Amino acid sequence: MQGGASLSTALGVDYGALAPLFIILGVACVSVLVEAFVPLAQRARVQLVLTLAAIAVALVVVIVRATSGVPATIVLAGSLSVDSVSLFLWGTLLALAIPSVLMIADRSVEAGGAFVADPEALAEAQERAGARTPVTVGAGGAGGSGSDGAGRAGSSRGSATPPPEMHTEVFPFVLFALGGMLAFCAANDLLTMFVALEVLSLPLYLLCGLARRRRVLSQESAVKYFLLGAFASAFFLYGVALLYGYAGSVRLSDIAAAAAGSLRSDSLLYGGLALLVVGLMFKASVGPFHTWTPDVYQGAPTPVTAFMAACTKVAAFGAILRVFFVAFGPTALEWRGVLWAVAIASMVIGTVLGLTQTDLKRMVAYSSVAHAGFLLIGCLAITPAGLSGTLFYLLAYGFTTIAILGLISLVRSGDGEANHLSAYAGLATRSPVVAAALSFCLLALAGVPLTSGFTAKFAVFSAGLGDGEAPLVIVGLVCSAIAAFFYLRVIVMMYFSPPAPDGPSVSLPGPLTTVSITLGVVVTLLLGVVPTAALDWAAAARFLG
Amino acid sequence: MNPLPPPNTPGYTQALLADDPLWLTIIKVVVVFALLLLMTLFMIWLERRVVGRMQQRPGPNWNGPFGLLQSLADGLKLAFKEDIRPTLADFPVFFIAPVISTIPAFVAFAVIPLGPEVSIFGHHTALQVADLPVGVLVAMACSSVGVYGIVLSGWASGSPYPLLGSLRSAAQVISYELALGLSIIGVVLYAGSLSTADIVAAQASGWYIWLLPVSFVVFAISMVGETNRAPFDLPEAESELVGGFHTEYSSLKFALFFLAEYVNMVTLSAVATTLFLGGWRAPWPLSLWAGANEGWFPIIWFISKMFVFLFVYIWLRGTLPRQRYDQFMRLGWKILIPVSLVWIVAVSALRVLRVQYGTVSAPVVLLIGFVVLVVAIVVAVLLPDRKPADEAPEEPTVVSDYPVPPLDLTVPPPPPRRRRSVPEAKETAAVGSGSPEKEDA
Amino acid sequence: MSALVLILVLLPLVGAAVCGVLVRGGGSPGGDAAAKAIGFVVSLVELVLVGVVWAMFVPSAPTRFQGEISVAWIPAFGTRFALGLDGIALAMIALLAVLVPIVIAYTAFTSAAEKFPDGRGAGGFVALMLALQGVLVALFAATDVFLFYVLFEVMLVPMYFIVGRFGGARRQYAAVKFFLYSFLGGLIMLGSVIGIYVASGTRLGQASFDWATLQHLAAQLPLSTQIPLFLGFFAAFAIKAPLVPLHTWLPDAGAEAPIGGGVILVGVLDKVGVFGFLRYCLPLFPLASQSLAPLVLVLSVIGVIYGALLAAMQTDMKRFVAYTSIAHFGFIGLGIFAFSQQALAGSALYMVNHGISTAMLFLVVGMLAARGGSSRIADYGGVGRIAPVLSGLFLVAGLTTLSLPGTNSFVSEFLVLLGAWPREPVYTVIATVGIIFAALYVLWVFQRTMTGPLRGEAVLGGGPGAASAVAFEPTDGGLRDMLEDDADARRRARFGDLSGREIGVLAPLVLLIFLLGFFPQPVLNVINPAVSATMSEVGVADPVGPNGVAR
Amino acid sequence: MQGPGTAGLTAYVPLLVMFVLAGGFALFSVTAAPFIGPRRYNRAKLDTYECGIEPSPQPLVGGGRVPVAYYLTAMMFILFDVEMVFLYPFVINIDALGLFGLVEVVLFIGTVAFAYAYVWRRGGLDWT
Amino acid sequence: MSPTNYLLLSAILFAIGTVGVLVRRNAIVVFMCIELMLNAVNLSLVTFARINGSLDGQVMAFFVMVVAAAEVVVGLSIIMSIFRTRRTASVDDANLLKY
Repeated sequence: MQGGASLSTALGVDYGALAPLFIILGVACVSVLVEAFVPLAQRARVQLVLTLAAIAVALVVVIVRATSGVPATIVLAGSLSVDSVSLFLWGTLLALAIPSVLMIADRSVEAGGAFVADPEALAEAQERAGARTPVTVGAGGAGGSGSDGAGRAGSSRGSATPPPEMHTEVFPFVLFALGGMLAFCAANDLLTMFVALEVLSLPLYLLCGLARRRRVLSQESAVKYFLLGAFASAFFLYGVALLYGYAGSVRLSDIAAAAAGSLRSDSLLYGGLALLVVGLMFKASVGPFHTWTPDVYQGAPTPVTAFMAACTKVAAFGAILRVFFVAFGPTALEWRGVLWAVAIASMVIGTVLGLTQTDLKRMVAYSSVAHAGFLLIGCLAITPAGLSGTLFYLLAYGFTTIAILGLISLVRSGDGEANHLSAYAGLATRSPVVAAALSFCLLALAGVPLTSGFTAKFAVFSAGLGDGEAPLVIVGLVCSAIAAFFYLRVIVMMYFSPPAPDGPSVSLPGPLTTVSITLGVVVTLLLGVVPTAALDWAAAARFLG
Repeated sequence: MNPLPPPNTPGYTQALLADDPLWLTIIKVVVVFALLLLMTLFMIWLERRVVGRMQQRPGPNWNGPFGLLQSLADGLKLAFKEDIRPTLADFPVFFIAPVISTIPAFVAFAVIPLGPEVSIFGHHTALQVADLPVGVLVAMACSSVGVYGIVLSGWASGSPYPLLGSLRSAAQVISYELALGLSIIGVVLYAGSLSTADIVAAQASGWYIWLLPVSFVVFAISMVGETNRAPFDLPEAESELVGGFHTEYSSLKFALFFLAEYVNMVTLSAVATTLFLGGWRAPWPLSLWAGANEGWFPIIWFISKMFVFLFVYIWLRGTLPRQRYDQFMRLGWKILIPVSLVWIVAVSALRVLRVQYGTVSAPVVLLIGFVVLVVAIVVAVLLPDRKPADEAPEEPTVVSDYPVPPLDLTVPPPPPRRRRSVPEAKETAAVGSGSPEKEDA
Repeated sequence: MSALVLILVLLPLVGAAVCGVLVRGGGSPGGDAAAKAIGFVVSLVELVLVGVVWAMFVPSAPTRFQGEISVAWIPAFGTRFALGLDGIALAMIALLAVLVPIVIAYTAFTSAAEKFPDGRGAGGFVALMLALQGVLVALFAATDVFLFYVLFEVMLVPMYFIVGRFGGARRQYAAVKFFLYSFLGGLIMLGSVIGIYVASGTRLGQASFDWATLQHLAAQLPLSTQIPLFLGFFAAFAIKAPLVPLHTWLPDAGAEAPIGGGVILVGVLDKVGVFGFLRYCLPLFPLASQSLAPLVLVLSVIGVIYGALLAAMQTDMKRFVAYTSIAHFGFIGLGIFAFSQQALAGSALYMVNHGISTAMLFLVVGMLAARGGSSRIADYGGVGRIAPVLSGLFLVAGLTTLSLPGTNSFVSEFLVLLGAWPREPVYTVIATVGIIFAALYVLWVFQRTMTGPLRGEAVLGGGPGAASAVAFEPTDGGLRDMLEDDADARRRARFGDLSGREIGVLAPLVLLIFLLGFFPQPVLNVINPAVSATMSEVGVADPVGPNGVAR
Repeated sequence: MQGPGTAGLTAYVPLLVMFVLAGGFALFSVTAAPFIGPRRYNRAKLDTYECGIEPSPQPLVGGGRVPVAYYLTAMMFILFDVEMVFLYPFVINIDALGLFGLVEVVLFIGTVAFAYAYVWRRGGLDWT
Repeated sequence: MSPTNYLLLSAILFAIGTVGVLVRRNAIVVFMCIELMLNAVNLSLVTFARINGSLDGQVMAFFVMVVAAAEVVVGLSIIMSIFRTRRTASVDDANLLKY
C-alpha cells in the first residue's frame, strides 16, 4: 500500500482482525469459480448456500471478536483500523446483508428470480420451447451477458415453459459489494477508502441494471447511477489528492495531526475536505447530492434497492463518521457550519419532494434522503453520544427499509411490481398481514414511538441537542412531522379506501422473502421496545485514531 | 549531470547518452531513420525473392541487380497514383491515420542499443539513440500506439470492410500485446531494469533465450501477431475483407501503411534481439575473442541477429496458411496468456527462493503448492469447453443491421489433424502468391 | 396495589389482542360476536378493578403517587417504565373505565349500532377501543416523562384507526388531520422532552426522565430555559385539549368519528391535554407557567366565547357537541392557570364531569342520528312528540352541558369561577358570559329539534305521508288532531323511541350526572391532595382561604 | 519505479527528434500525394468499395453495431493490462519484496485467474 | 518549472472534465470527461508526490489507474447494454425516470 519498502515491513498481517473481510472477499472469488464450473441446475442453490454461509460465518467472527474484547488494532500497514466502531458497522452490514441476500435469492415472488435470465438457462428454455421464433436481440446485458432473455422471458411468460433461471452472478456481485463496504467503513487511510468505495460501487452499478422486468428503466437507472457515481468518486479522489498535498499522507490520523499543528495555508485542507465530503455525501445520498437516489431506487430490482438502501447507507455513514471524527475532529468548528446547511437541505429536500411522490419506491428514496439528513445531525455532533446515536440509527433504519422494500416487492400486477400509490388501495382488506406489516414499518420511518425509528431519532436528536445543534434538531422535528404525512397517505390508501376491482394481487412470498421481511419487522419492533442491548453496544463504540 | 557510474553497471549508458550534444543526437536519428527506410525497401525485395524461391519462381529480378530496385520502383509508382478520398470518409481522420501508424514504428527503434560505447568525432557515446529507464515500455507503447492508426483508418473510411478489418486488427494487436508484455516480464525480472542497455549488459553472462525459453517462444509468436503478419494477417485477409483496413487507401497513404508494417517488423525483431539474443553481443564462438564486443563490430552481430528474425517472418509467410480468426484468438487468449502467467509465477518463485533460501524449506513447499494451485486452475480451465450458449443469441446481431459479410464464416471447425490437408495446401500457394498483386495495387 | 395498577394497564391490552385475533382470524360473524362479548366483559372487569383501586386509594397518603411501579426500560436513556397514581390520574382512569363499557355496549349491542362503512363488524372497533383504554390508563399513570411521551404518541394510533375505519363519510380526511395535528404537537413536545433530558444531564450530572427528579430540577432551571421547554409541552397539550387557535381538528374528528369513538375522543382523549397542563407544564416549569399564564388565560377565555358562538351556529349536531366541549375546555384552562386551590380542583373535577356530560350528549345525538339517518339539525323537529324518552334524555344532557345547578357540571364550573375570581377577575367575568351563551345554544338546539310541530327530512322521511302532513298542518282543530294522531302513529312505526338497551346504556350516565351533581365530595376528596401538591409545586400562595373567602 | 530526481526529461529529447523527423516525413507524404498524383474524377471511384456492387445505404460511420465479442476482448485486455502494469514494479524489486511479495503476487494472479476462468468457461473467449 | 504549474494544469483539466460532465449529453462523452477528471487527479497526485518527496503519490496514481480501468469496463458494459437496447447513448433520451 505504501510503496515497496514499507510493504515488506507489513509482513505481519493480523488475520484474526481481518477474518470477516477475507472471508467475504475470498468466498466472492470462490463463487465466481462456482459460476464457472458448477452446472446450471445446481448453481443457484450452491451460490445461495455459499453466500449465506460466508456472511453468517463472518458475522459470527465479528460478534466473537466484539464480545471477546480484543483490543482495537490497525492492520495492513495502517490501511484498515479494526476498532469497536468498525466491528459494530461490520456486524450491522453483515446482519443487514442476510435478509437482502435472501430477498435477492428469492424466486417465488418473481418466477425465476427478480433478475435477468441467465444466458445458458435462456438457451435451455428456448430449446424447451422448441425455438419457435428467431431470437430477437433485446436488452444486451452487462458485457454481452445475454439479457436478451429479458424480453424473451417476458414474452414467453404466458406460454407453458417456466421462465428461465436468473443470473446467478448477482451473488458474487453482492459479496464483492459487501466486502467493499466492510473495507470502506473500516478504512484508515483515504486511498483504501477510495478503493473500497469503488469496490462497493461497481457491483452495485451492475446490479441496478439487471432487473428482469422493465429492462429499459433498470438500465437507465444503472447508467445514471454509474455516471453520477463515477462523477462523485472523481470529486472524492481530487479531495484525497488535495489532502495528500496538504498533509503529505493520506492516513486519517496524519491529516488530523497536520491540521492540528501546521502553519500551512488551510485552503488545501478545506478544499480537500469539501471535495471529499461531496463524494461521501453522494454515496450516502445526502441532501443536494441525492439526485441519483430516486431514479436508482425505482429502476433497480427491488431486492437490490433494499440492499443498497440499507447497506450502502451504513457503509457510507460509517466512512463519514470516521472521516469526521478521526481526521477532522480537531477542526470541526471551522467546517461544521457548512454541513449544517447540508443537513438542513437534505432533510427539507427529502421531506418536501417526498410529499409529491406517487411511486412507493421513489417515496422510500426521498425518505431515505430525509433520513440521511437526520443521520447527519448525529454525525455532526462530534461526541460519543453522536457516534453511538448514528450507529444505532443506521442499524434501525437498515432493517426497517429492508422490510418495507420486501413488502413493496410483494404487491404485483400483471407486469411486475405495482409501485404506484393507487395500487395500494384497500390492501388491508385483501391481505391484512401485509398491510399491517407495511403500515408498522411506515410508522417506524415516521418515528412513532415503540418503533425503532423513534428510538433512533431520539438518540440522534438528543445527541445533537447535547452538542448545541438546536436549530438542526428543530428542523429535524418539523421535517419528520411533515414527512409523517406521506407515510400516512399510504396507510390511508391501504386501510380506508375501498380496493380497486382490478387491483394488483399480493403474491404469496416464498420462505426466503418471508424470513427477510419478518426479520426486518421483528428487529424494528425489538429496537423500538427493548433497544438496550444494541444501544449499549453502540455506546461502547470508540474510534481508534 | 551526475558523474558517470562505472561501465557495465545499470544506468551507465543513460549517463553516457545524457552528455550527448544535440548535433550528435540528430546525426544518430537521421542515420537510424535512413537505416529503417533502407531496411524496408530491402525487406520487401527480400520477401518477394524468398517467397518466390519457395514457390519455385524467380520473383522480381528485372529492375537493377537481382531486382534490388524493384521495391523502390513500386514506391515511386505509388507516389504517382491518384490519391482517392472516398466521399463517405471522415476526411481529417482519414488523412491523419497513416501518419499515426507510421510515427511510432520509427520512434520505437530509438531505444534499441545497436552497439557498445564508441567514439564519434572524438565524442564518447553509445551506439544508441536514447536509453531510457523505461526503454522497454517505450517500445511496447509505440507498438500499441500504432494500432490507433489502423483503427482510425478503418473507422474513417466509412466502409464496412475497413471497419471490420480495423476492429479485427485492434482486437488482435491488443490480445497479442498482452502476451508480449507478459513474456517481457521474465526478462525484466532477471535484468532488474527496464532500460534496454541494461538488459543487454545483463546478458553478458548468457542470453536470455537459454534462461527463459518459454518467454522467448511466447514473444516470438506474439511478435508476429503484433505486426499483423502471416499467418496472423487477418486484418487484411483478402479472402474475407478485400484489403482490410486500407481498402479505401491509395497512393502514398497506402505506401505509408506499408512502410509502417515493415518498419514494425524490423523494430520488433530488433527488440527481440535485444531482449533475448543478447543484443549487440557477439554469438558464442566469436565471443571468445574479446575484441568482438568492442567498437563498431557489434553492429554487425546485431543486424545479423535481427535478420534471423526477419527471415523467419518471411519463412512463416511462405509456409503457413492464414489462421481462422477464432483459432487465432484462441491461440492468444487460451494458450499464450495462461502459459506466460504460469511461467512468470514459476520464474519469480524460483528467483525468490534462490535469493532468500539457499535450500528448500517448509514455506517453499507451501509456495510450490500455490504455484501448483494456479497451474491446476489453468489446467481446469483447459478442460474441454462446453458449447457456449450465450453466444448463440449474439449471432443475429452480427448479421443483423446492414449487409456485411458475416464476421466469422461459420466453417465447421475441422478436427486438428486435417489442418495440413490438400485444399489448405492450395490456399497456402494462394496466400503466398497473393502478396505481389497486393503491392501492385 | 402496584400489581393492580399494572393489571389495569395490561388487562385491556390483552383483551384487545384477543379480540383482534378473533376478528382477524375469522372475519366471520361468529368471531365478531365473540369479540364483542369478550370485549364487553373485559371492560366490565376493568371497571370493577378500578373500583377496587379507588377503594384502596388513600387520599391522605403522604406520598405524591400511590401504587408505584418502576422498572428500568432503556438504561442508555435512563428511561424507566414507571407507573403511579395520584388523585387526578385516578379520577381520569375511573372516568375512562366508566365510559368504555358504555361505549362498547352502545356500539356492540344496541339495535341502533351504527352501520359501519363497507360492512365492517363492530369487533374490530371493540378491539381498538380496548387497546386505546390500555394505552390511556398507562398514560395517566405514567410517572416517567419519556414513557408519557411514548404513550402520548402511541395513543394516536388506535384512535386514528377508530376514526378512519369506522367513521362517517369524510373519515379519512378527519383521521389524517387528527393524526397529523397530534403528531406535530407530539414532535414539538419531543423537542422539549429531549431538551429537559439534556438539561437534566447538564444540571444533575446524570440525565433522567423520572418525573420527580425533573420536578426537583425545576427549581434550578432559569426562566430563560424554562420558557422554550414549557412552550414545547404546551403546544402539544394545547393541540390535544384544543385551545382555540389549534382546535380545528376537533370538530372534524368529532363529527366524523363513530359515536363511540367520539365519546372517548372528546370525553377522555382530549383530557390528556389538560391533564398534561396539570401534571407536566405546571410542576415541571413553574416559573414559565406563571409568566406565561396570561397567554393561556386569554386563549382559554377566547375558547369559551368562541366555542359558544360557533356551537350556536352549527348546523350539525356532532359538530355542535364538539364546539361545546371546546368552550368547556376554555373553562378548564382558565381554572388551571388561575393558580388557586379551588380553581384547580374545579378544573380537575371539570375534567371528569365534562367527560360524563359530553358522553351523554354524544350518545343521545348518536341515537337520534341513528334513527333519522342524518345529524343535521335542520333535518329534525318535534322529535319530542314521537320519541319522548329520547327527547327527555336529550334535555338532561343539554342541561348538564349548560351546567344547570344540580347537575355535575355546575359544581366544577362554579368552583372554577369561584377560584379564578380573586386572582383573575376580568377573565372570570368574560368567562361567565360564556355560561349565558351555553344556555343559549343548548336550549336553542333543543327547541329546534325536539319541540314544536314535526318537521324535517329525517323525521318526515320525505314520503307521501310527509307531504300530506305538511299540507294538513294549518287546518282546524279536530280534524288536525285526528290526522295528527294517525300521522303520529305512522311515524312512531318508522321512528321508534329509545329501546330498552339504549336506555340501559344511558342510565348509568344519568345516574352519575345527578349523583355528582349533589355529592361531588368523594371525587373531590380524591382529587384535592393532588391539587394541593400541584399548588405547592407551582409555588404560588393560594389566594382563596379554606373557607372559600378571598383574602 | 524510478523515484524523483532521475535524468529528467532531457533523456527523452532524442525520442522527440525522431518523432519530429518521422512525423515530418509522413505528413509530407500524405500532403504531397494529392499534388503529385493525377486526378481523374469518377463517381464510382469515390464510392465506398463493395466489390463493385452498388453500395448499400450506410449507417452513420462507426455507428454500425459492433459485435459484442470485440467489447469483451477490449475489457479482457484492460483487465490483463492492468495486471501486467502491476507485475512490472513487482519484478523490478522482487528481491526487496521477497517471499511476502511473491505470495501477494501469486494471490493477485490467482484472483485474476478466477475471473479468467469464469470468462473462459462462459465462452467469453470463443469466437465461433 | 515549479510544480505549482502542474497543480494548476491538473486543476484546469479537472474543471474541464467537470464542465464536460455537466454540459455534454452523450453518455460516452460524459464518461470520457469523468476519465479526464480522474487523470487530472493523477497528475496532481504525482506532482504532490514530487513536492513531498515521497513515493506514495505515485503509488496512489497506480491505484487510480486500476480503478479507472475497472470503471471503464463496468461503465462501458452498462452503457453498451443500454445502447443496444435503445440504439442511443444520449443521456437525454434516457428519460423514463422523471425527477
